[in-house]
Amino acid sequence: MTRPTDQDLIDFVIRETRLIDQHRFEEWLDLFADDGIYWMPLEWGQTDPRLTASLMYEDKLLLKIRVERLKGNRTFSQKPKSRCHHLLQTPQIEKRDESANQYVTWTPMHYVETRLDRQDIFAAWATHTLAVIDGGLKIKLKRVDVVNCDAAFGNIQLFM
Amino acid sequence: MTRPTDQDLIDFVIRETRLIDQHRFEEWLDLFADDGIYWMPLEWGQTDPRLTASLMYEDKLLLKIRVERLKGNRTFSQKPKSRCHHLLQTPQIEKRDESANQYVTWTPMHYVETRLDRQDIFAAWATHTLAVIDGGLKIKLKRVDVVNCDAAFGNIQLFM
Amino acid sequence: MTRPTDQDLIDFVIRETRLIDQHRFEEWLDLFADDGIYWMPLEWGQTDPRLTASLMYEDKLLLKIRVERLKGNRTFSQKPKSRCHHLLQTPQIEKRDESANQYVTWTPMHYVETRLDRQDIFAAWATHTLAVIDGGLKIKLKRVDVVNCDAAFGNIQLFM
Amino acid sequence: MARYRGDVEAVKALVRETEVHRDVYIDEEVFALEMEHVFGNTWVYVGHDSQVADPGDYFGTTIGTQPVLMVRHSDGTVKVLHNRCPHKGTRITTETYGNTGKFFRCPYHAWSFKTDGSLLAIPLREGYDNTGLEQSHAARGMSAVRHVHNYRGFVFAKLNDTGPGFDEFFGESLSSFDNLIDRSPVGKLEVAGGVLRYMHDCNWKMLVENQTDTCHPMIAHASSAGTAIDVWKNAPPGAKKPMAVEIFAPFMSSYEFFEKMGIKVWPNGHGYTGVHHSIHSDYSAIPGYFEKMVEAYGEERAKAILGENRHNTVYFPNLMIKGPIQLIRVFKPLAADKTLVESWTFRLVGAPDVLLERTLVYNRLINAPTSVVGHDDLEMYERAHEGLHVDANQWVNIQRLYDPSEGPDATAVTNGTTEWQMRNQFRAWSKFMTMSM
Amino acid sequence: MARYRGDVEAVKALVRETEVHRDVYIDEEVFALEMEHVFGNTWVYVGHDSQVADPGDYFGTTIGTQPVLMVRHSDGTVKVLHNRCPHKGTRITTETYGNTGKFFRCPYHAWSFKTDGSLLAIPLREGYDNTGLEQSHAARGMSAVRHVHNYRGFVFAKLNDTGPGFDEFFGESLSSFDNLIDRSPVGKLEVAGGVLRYMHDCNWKMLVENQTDTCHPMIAHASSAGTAIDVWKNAPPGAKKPMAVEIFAPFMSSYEFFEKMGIKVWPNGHGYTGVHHSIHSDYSAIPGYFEKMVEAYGEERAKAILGENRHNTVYFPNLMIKGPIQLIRVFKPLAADKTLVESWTFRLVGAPDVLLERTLVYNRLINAPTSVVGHDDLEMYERAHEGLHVDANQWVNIQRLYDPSEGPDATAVTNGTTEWQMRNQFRAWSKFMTMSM
Amino acid sequence: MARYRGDVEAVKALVRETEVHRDVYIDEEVFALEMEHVFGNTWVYVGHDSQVADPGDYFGTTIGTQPVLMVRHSDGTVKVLHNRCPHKGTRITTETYGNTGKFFRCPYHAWSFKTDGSLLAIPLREGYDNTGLEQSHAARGMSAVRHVHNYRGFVFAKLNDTGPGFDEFFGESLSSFDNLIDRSPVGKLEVAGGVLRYMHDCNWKMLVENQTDTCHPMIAHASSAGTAIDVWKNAPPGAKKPMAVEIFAPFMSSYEFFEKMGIKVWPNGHGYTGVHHSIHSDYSAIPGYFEKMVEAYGEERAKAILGENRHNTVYFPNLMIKGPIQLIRVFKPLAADKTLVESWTFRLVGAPDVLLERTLVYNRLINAPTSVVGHDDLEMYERAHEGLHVDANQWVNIQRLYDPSEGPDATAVTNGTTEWQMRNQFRAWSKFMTMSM
Ligand code: FES
Ligand code: FES
Ligand code: FES
Ligand SMILES: [Fe+3]
Ligand SMILES: [Fe+3]
Ligand SMILES: [Fe+3]
Repeated sequence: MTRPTDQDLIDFVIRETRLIDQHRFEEWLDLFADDGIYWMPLEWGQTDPRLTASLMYEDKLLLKIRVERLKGNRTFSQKPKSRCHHLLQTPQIEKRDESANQYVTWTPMHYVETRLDRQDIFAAWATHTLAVIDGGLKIKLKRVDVVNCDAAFGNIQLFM
Repeated sequence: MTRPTDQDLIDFVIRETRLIDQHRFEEWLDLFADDGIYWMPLEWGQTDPRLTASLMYEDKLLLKIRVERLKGNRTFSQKPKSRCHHLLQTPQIEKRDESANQYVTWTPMHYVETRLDRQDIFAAWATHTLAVIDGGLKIKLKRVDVVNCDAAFGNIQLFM
Repeated sequence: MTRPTDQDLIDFVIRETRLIDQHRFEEWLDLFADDGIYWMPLEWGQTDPRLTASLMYEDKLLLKIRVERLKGNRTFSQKPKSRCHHLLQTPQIEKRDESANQYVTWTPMHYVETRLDRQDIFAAWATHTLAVIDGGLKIKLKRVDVVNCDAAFGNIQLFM
Repeated sequence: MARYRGDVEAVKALVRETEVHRDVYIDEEVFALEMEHVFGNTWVYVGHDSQVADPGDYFGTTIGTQPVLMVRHSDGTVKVLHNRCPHKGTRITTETYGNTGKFFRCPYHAWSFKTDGSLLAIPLREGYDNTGLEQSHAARGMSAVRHVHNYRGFVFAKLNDTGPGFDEFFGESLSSFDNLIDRSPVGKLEVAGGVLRYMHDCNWKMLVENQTDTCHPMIAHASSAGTAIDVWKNAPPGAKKPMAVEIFAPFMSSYEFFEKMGIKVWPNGHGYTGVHHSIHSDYSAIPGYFEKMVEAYGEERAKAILGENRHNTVYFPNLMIKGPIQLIRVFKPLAADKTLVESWTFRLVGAPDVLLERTLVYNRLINAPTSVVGHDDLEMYERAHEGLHVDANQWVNIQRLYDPSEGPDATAVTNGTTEWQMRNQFRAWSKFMTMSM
Repeated sequence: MARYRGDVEAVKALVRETEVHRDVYIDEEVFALEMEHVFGNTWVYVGHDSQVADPGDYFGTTIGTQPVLMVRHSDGTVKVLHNRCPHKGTRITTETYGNTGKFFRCPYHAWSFKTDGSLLAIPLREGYDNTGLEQSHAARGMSAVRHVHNYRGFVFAKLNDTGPGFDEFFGESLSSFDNLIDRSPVGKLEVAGGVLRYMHDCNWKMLVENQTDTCHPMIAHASSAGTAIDVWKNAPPGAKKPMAVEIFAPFMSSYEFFEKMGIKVWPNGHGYTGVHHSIHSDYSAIPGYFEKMVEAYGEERAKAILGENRHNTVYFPNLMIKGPIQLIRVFKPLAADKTLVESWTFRLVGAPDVLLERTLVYNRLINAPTSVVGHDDLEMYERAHEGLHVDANQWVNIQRLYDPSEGPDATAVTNGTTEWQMRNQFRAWSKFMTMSM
Repeated sequence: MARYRGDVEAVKALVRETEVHRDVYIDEEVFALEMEHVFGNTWVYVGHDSQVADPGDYFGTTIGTQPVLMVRHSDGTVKVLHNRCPHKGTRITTETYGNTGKFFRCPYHAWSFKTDGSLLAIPLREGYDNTGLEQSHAARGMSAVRHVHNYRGFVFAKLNDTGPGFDEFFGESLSSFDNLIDRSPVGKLEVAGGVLRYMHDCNWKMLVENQTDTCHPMIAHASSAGTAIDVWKNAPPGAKKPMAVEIFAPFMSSYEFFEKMGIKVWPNGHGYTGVHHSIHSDYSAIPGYFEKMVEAYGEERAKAILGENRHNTVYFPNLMIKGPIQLIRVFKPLAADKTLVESWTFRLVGAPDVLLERTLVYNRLINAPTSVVGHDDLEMYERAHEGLHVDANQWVNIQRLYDPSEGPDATAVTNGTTEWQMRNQFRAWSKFMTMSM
């Protein structure tokens, strides 16, 4: 693929979250470009990831550590395991810049994380910045803005 | 209709849940094939409905009993009545096998059930196995996997 | 635009809720026709807005008062401010009557309102009655039916 | 630990002439005692008899935290029964409204009860022969509340045998009810329009006090009423002022307006604002209504009735009524920090529909969980409920225009900005709280 | 305030011959005392040893509100350990099932414990030299429950040293277990199919009482079982009656049916319904099963085993078992107003799969949070829990077929509609509640 | 029932030399007493004065469970006021930050207060003439906390008049603050980057103890730090080690490393880990920073400052600071089983931005609700909070390297794996808990 259709972009985002819900984390990690970033701001409308705190601002190495940890036999916070569920409003194409090889989608979503008898629900907007690399779409940046990003949260252990 | 379009399948699933929310249960029941099944597994990724417990595994007779009961004058757990609300991610076509007359859709959804001042929310994935019968789509199997299927629940009285 | 496409109608509804979530309330207000109404019934399946109580039944003047109030420096119930989040099932076209210049959409949705560490979630159905005015779509009536419309609620300060 | 139960002195010490201790608002034990004493020894509003028009009609509600059923008995009188089966305690019905026919039937084992609560039948009754059932609590059926009074359609009940009789308890304060009812050309009201239910995370008394708190509107409601006025300023010249603006605007009246409005206090904690005029005084006339009133009452009396513009009349412990706009608010205590506010509206039988329409506009704009005025107030209550947890100052001040000579159970008219009515309520609170301790 | 702790008389006064005070159901202090005494002085069901088949296998559960681990020790015996590290209190494992190998290892600082709970090792052990660790509570490791009994696979534990021995506590009531187990041609059960977990906002005892409440099905379950019968009426003639209808229909049996069914009471609060017949009597035969039973036991004994159709056997305090359908229900107390019902199913080793299939159908239709029969019952419990807050009548009636001569700890068979078994439970409740006060 | 209030002996009995009773963690009455005594008699961290740079700037927070405002008064000093209006108790502001100008104005009735809390004005003031307002609690305005101390920007307050003075309370423990502050070439800090708020369903003291618990990282954090090391192993040779790995890796240091690191205890429950070295020792140098420090302090002093690598310094009751990485954590008690952890970061004024960047990376990786290290720890706390409900062993062990001669309020440096600092905290807890009983 060189010029993804809008439907390609939508399908990609849906598949991305579905892989998380299915705990197929390695495959999910492969969706990121080598310099891909997962960003969950702490601040409403945050612009600076460097000198302002974030909930997450992780490169592929850090994401890989998470994925490996989730499999680990001594990961006690995952004994028993958490599960999660994404519900997406149909992703909207915010930007198509083929010359710059940049495609941006905007997706309102709910994220449910559950473990034992506890269930937490989060409302957020996901913004995906994608690029075509080696003929396939990859994530350059996945930004997740939680509506109450600055609220006091308990554990959030999987991926929104 | 002999060969439903993808949109036909999507519309069918949306209509199916809408009928529930509108308490049009007889019409809803008519969407099931005579040998149709409604399955709500108890186990994460459950494969066997027979020797493993399920929350629901009901044929049309059992579903009919529920529908009749909901109308009953001595159904005290429905005095006052519950209401429910489905919110669907756009159903995705998982499989189209026209030769086998089998069409499968996958639909992440939230289900809210409310009664008096109580409201419960459930996150689930619905998998519909459909077939064209007498020129119309019918449900052979509706499978609802709740993300925390094995959690302790209070009453779930209507249909996800 | 004289004859909106179905996609136009869908995009309009999505944009309408997005403006609310972005706190762009003046722009949002502009989406209403001069005689536009925002209606949130109190009663399940309510038909009469006049001699039956509603949660909201507001013309543009009243909506304007709300919008101005939200900006006010002495609006203490908004110190700090609330935030909100809409999650929509893809709007469905209920009616297209070009001769009458009336277009109706139906949209299941979740609405989250949050302030400080509190988060409330509401499940509702939005019904938009739209018309083309001066070449653009405008809201004649936005009706929001909350699934538990008659439940006891705390503050609902923004717009569903 | 028990710090108040059975300790009359400790309870009395909570209320001073001009200050009230915060435990009155935030202590769960005090709340439990309120339910037993304050809501047991006083006449508490249950409902309106138009809600149970026909024999067998019932309405489910609560007195304090006690679930009860108001039911129209076969003899046409209105009974108030505890909503509880004497067998295993099962709530007989959970629905707010219904018609039970000639008897109630428990859904668990089908014991049945007449609409006055008395035990009618038990399946396999012989299973109780010679068991002494007659001496059991169960034999009494659904316990009926013994003290019930229907005042021109408004039904009150007193749970305990202690406490004053109906007339002694209300005295001349009933005049506010009379004015509300007389506004119907046929002297009859009907509950209409539906009830707004608004949950408050604060103590119920904060709401009751707020009803006669005339120093807060111009401050706390500047955001809503003030904005309404500002927005209306930009209306095209000559545009007819909408009901909504007519309703919002007076909230921004001056201190002088509220001072002159006057407050009247009555014994047992009752009282009202708006003796001389009120925020309801200047509503525009409803075409055809006055004529109907003159027809019914003659001009002089009709003028007198409509000339009364009482703002908020508070009936101790938890009711407020607004004659000129035909609505009442019930402040239902759920816990020390939880209160459900129910706002009910009435149709004046024989009057134009437009009156009910205006009543509903008022209710929606002022009393709904989606009401901006409601947001203003609830923010204050919840902040107060939080603030009362501060240990450094444990007292609430109710001193404005205090006069050492005012004394308990007085009848008096005074400056509209006084906190006397709050003091009046707390004196009554002290009295009924300790009466049966 | 403490109204019951340490006051034996006050606790005794809660239970009368034919009435029980509502505090027994809704008072949190009474609940706390139940956890210490009723669930401390009696033999409480922990689990089935097929859940921990191999050494190191564990099953996490609770006794009352105490988290415990049932574990297969290296010597093959089943141990019950408190799920708590002696160092900082960390729960050792949160998973329901697992195999821990030769020892448990705490995830916080890696102290380790043998599968009998004894302390095995501490990293940097020398850090405790000459600190007197031996005299500390920590030295005891994971506290093991001292009184554990494995009855033919069913594991019970008693937390306190007070209270009767296993045989004295159960006596001949074990016959219901025997009948359940003997239904396997090889006399062996296995937990199978998974557990249904159903949350109830009511007191745990309401559920226990309901197990022998034979006057409610035809009323409370008319909506589900009654409807099932009606719907089946329209089935095409000659259609084979499905399992589901076979299961639903008997709930609508007549009063006479239930009267004749008979109830048996045993000492210490145990008892069962269905002495002569039960709702399980007329299930159709499973092909090949009877043959296997005859093979194993001989015809006469096989018939005797299968002829027993005990309906619900209640084991005080919180277990119910159903031999003919091979399931048990555990009523787990979480709070005065919160109860988790676990419904467990068993495979009869050596019997056809179809039996397990039927057991699962039964469990799904009757005991799931999605079960219409469950909805009928829970509605009653929650209504009762609400209704018990009515102060005007604070007593629950358990008087049906009461006979002053029946006395405590009797063994007797009587009319199937009696509430004797409920009285029997409350007499036991009183006894074990006050035994160690 | 009250088991501890007013019973000094019972409270003292909760803490033994080497064991602590579980009620200290899970009992709500003990928690309430902690709020009155432990958080009343000690100097509790309120905030940093860079949060209120200009006159009228305020910062809203809590001391224990008491809502307060830290405000910059017109005279430039920092005041701490109770966030509560003396009229009806309304919280004056709910926003965390703001500038109130010359005075606070209550949103309910517009009473106003100077930024030192004193009553400034009341609308219609004459309404209080001759009412004795002067003698009322209200006349005091917003109650100001009398004991406030600003130590080089860090603001502490003591709510009660009992308890030691600031210098006596902290003594030489302030050296950790000095080292943190001196790391700025200009000796000045600024709160920067935003605060991470992490909710914990456990008792606040579990977190405080964990700060000097050096035997848990290699076990509890093997899942996160251990995995980080493993993953990094596969990095291409010569790849520059990222900050993240530099931060994670030391958590997996050996017992020996932690033993040698050393722990120092101070009187009144203060102490720190990392006397000789710490997990922060080997961070790579930030270009340009050392030069700036030499410029400011001269080489020797600069080396001395940066040579200090104290790990966690605990200030009793609920503060922890990390000099080398410029962050502090406040463990805010909300209930016996609820604790809000706030992790604040600082900019070293005059130092390169990269230091703040690293501080934020650290905070994000270790202290966020999304942090894997945080997940490891919270899992332990919540399991412990559960486990402590086990009745069979009601004691927590704090015995490691206990020496009967260590005594209370000692100053000493000892083995880095000791639990002495935990004992030190509990001795202080006992002292301040009973000081004003
Ligand atoms: S509980 Fe009402 S009849 Fe038994
Ligand atoms: S808490 Fe179990 S080893 Fe420390
Ligand atoms: S409550 Fe603050 S001014 Fe009245
Ligand atoms: Fe107000
Ligand atoms: Fe039942
Ligand atoms: Fe840690």
